[in-house]
Amino acid sequence: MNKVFSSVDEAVADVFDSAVIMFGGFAEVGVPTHLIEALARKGARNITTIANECGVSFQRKAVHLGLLVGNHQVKKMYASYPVAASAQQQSAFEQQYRAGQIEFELVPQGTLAERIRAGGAGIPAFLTPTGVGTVVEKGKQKMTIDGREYLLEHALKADFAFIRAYRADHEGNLVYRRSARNYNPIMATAAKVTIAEVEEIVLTGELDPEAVVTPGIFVHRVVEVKKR
Amino acid sequence: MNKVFSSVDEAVADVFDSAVIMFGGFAEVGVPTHLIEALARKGARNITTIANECGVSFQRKAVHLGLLVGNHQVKKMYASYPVAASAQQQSAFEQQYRAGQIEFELVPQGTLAERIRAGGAGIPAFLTPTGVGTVVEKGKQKMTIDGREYLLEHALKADFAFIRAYRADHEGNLVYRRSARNYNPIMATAAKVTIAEVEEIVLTGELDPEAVVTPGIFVHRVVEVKKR
Amino acid sequence: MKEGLSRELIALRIAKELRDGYYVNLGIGLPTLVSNFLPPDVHVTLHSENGLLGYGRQAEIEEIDYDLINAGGMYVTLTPGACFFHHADSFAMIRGGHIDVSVLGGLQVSEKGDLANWMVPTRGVGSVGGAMDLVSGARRVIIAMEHTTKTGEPRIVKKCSYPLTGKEVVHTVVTNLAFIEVTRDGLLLKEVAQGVSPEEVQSVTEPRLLISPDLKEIEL
Amino acid sequence: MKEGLSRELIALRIAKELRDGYYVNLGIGLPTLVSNFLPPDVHVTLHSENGLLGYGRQAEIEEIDYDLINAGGMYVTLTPGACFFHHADSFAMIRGGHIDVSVLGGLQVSEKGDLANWMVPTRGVGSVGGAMDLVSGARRVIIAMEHTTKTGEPRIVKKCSYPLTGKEVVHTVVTNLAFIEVTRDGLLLKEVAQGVSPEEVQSVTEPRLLISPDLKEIEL
Repeated sequence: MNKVFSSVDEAVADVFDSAVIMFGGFAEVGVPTHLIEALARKGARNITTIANECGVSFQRKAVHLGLLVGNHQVKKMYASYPVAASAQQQSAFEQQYRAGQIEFELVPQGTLAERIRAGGAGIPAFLTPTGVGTVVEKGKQKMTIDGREYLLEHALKADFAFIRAYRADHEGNLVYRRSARNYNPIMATAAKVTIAEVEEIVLTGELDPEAVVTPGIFVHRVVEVKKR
Repeated sequence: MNKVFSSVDEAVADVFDSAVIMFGGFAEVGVPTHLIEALARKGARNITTIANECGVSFQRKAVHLGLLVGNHQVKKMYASYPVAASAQQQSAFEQQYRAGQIEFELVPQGTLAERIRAGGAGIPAFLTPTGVGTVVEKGKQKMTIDGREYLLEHALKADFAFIRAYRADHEGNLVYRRSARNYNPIMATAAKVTIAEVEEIVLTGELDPEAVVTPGIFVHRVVEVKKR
Repeated sequence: MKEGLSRELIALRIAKELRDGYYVNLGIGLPTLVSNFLPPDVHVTLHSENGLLGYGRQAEIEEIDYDLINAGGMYVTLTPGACFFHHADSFAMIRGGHIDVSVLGGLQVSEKGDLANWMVPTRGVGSVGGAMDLVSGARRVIIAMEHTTKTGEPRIVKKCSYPLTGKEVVHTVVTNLAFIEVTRDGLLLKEVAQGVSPEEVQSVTEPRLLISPDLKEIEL
Repeated sequence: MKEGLSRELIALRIAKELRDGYYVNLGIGLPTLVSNFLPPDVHVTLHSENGLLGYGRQAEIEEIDYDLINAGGMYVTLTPGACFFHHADSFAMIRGGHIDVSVLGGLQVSEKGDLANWMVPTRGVGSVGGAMDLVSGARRVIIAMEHTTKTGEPRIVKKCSYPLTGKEVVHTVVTNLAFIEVTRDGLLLKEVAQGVSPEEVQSVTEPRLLISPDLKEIEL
């Protein structure tokens, strides 16, 4: 049972057209940039993405998920933060969304995180107060408990999770650095195949058992990438 | 804002009659024994307990929750593992249960853990496949999603959580040892007042921020007890 | 119309609402400034949606750790006792009622306490981020905003025309002109900026304001 | 009735079902023995409900750590790569379908794959522990039990008379007499213990067994 892959290209080689993929990261931190670039090179199409954002552009150059959107590899996106606050510079996503070329579902950030956790935890749906009385409740079942209204939100699962961590051992146990943890540990639990790019692969036994954040049971492939 | 208490008796002094209390621990490990003994000394009555077990007896001597049951301080118990496998030596709980002196709700272990987590996470209810078609489904709403049946299970919350940890800092951040973690971190999140007995209180800043298991936001009182 | 308080002074007024031991989430923009004005004897712990409790001031260039940002994307420092957790645990804190105060910016607040703060309808797409979770989960929601739009339209309205962030979720609004509590009976004007009269506040506020019998000037 | 396999040999047969890389949960009693019989080239990681992945053999007296038990209450050792997590995360692994195989003891198994294993009705109270979660969450559920009760009554029945642990959850039953798969069409007898005929197995089994065309002796 070998989880260590020698390149990101090898690690994403079996990603298929129409796959549903989760991408860790929040803003610029904890994003699996090498895996995203590998997927851009590989070129699978009609991807559905589940991530906090929809990709950004810097000086008109798309990066991260923006790379996949710019390549027209993406069919649908789930996100809590699809566009930058300023409407000045439009991302590839915003352009395609306005042109009706890409589907989008807005998910409040906490609901997004909880739907992903639920997907990994075998909870098909849960109730949350978030979004009651807003556009988010559209089409969703409502239930009242102790006089308060809640939305029934459904689990999110994926074919692949692309995540980034700090260190992995050969069993796939992971630790993260600082706020680069964010969505990565929960996405690791919610995909059929979880692929982690990490800064360093260490020998099994070198990670402190008390401090492992993602148990190896959730991780199927690890690949070492150079520190950004 | 001082969270450090000088004695377990002081830490439980305001526990009131009819309080709902969560107790960490699994079998003999990670049990807040000093807090339980303090509550036995204090003597609040009509307590509802939420814990994995209902207390045990060794050589006819009740310990842990058994102490409170033996004192007739307990009105109702939630547990997944109420009695030992062998029916030979009856616990205080089993005697009182047979005599109709104590209420009991059987909760499957994973459902118990998830109901506690939900209580702490502001999720009033969730769906689970566990218990469908068994006595556990009695009185519960069922929902079918993608052709599979699920039970709607409701969050559990408490007035107090009595937990045990290894080390605390002055902010109430906690770390645990080995399998003594068990229910303690989730119970910490689900109570109005969380009281942690710990083996050592260290200065704030001494715990590794990457390895804190229970953030201090969930912990209201910490008290150092001697290592068992 | 009078200018009233600067952004810094709005932040200063809000800082006075924070008590020793509070866990607080500060939104992007003006709310972020609140942390600069805490009295020295008040120890407040800052929560950030991206899985961080106990962050401190913005990092100087030489202190920057590229893995350490707050939810506003700013490189920050840590305070002693800080810790990290994943996104689901972070929003469990929020949704579970563990955050004492959430300070957010606003586009509109209604007289019932509805909040709109995530999308200008003309754009057609907006980023809600964690705002909907914060308003439904935090124990107290304080909105920091300018009293009117740039063109002088009231932001405190009978009914929000912008898409809502939450319904009946706001407890307090602090603007450049006034400190207002949302009560069961309506909006209660409790404090006005120096040199601003209640009538002047009412003139740029759509719903009828209740005037507190203890109305006073905002103390800074 | 013939005795068939010992408890150890039942465990040995089950061990052959485990593949390299599997994550496995072993119940109390006979299932615990399975870990003693893994081939050396098969690396299996053991999960314990109380928040532990990667435990090893039982601890010798001098190795005991009083904070380190498995869900059966045994003091255990750790293997390299072990880690700890809390109870909700532990059952997220189970319920979320991350455990490849759960091996549990049984009191009764029905022809539809219903399992009863947590309560003898005469006692009136029983400890379900994590069994209901394991049977509804693990990818494959293998039941290890004696083929009959001490008084010779079948444990493999048309309909369980004991309170259920789960409905239609069992994939495989391994007893002292037989290896049986629960299929859509009914119970499929695939292997029999040495010296035991299919007719003998049927005679102590309440529902009608389908006999595999590839029926063979249990290899040990």
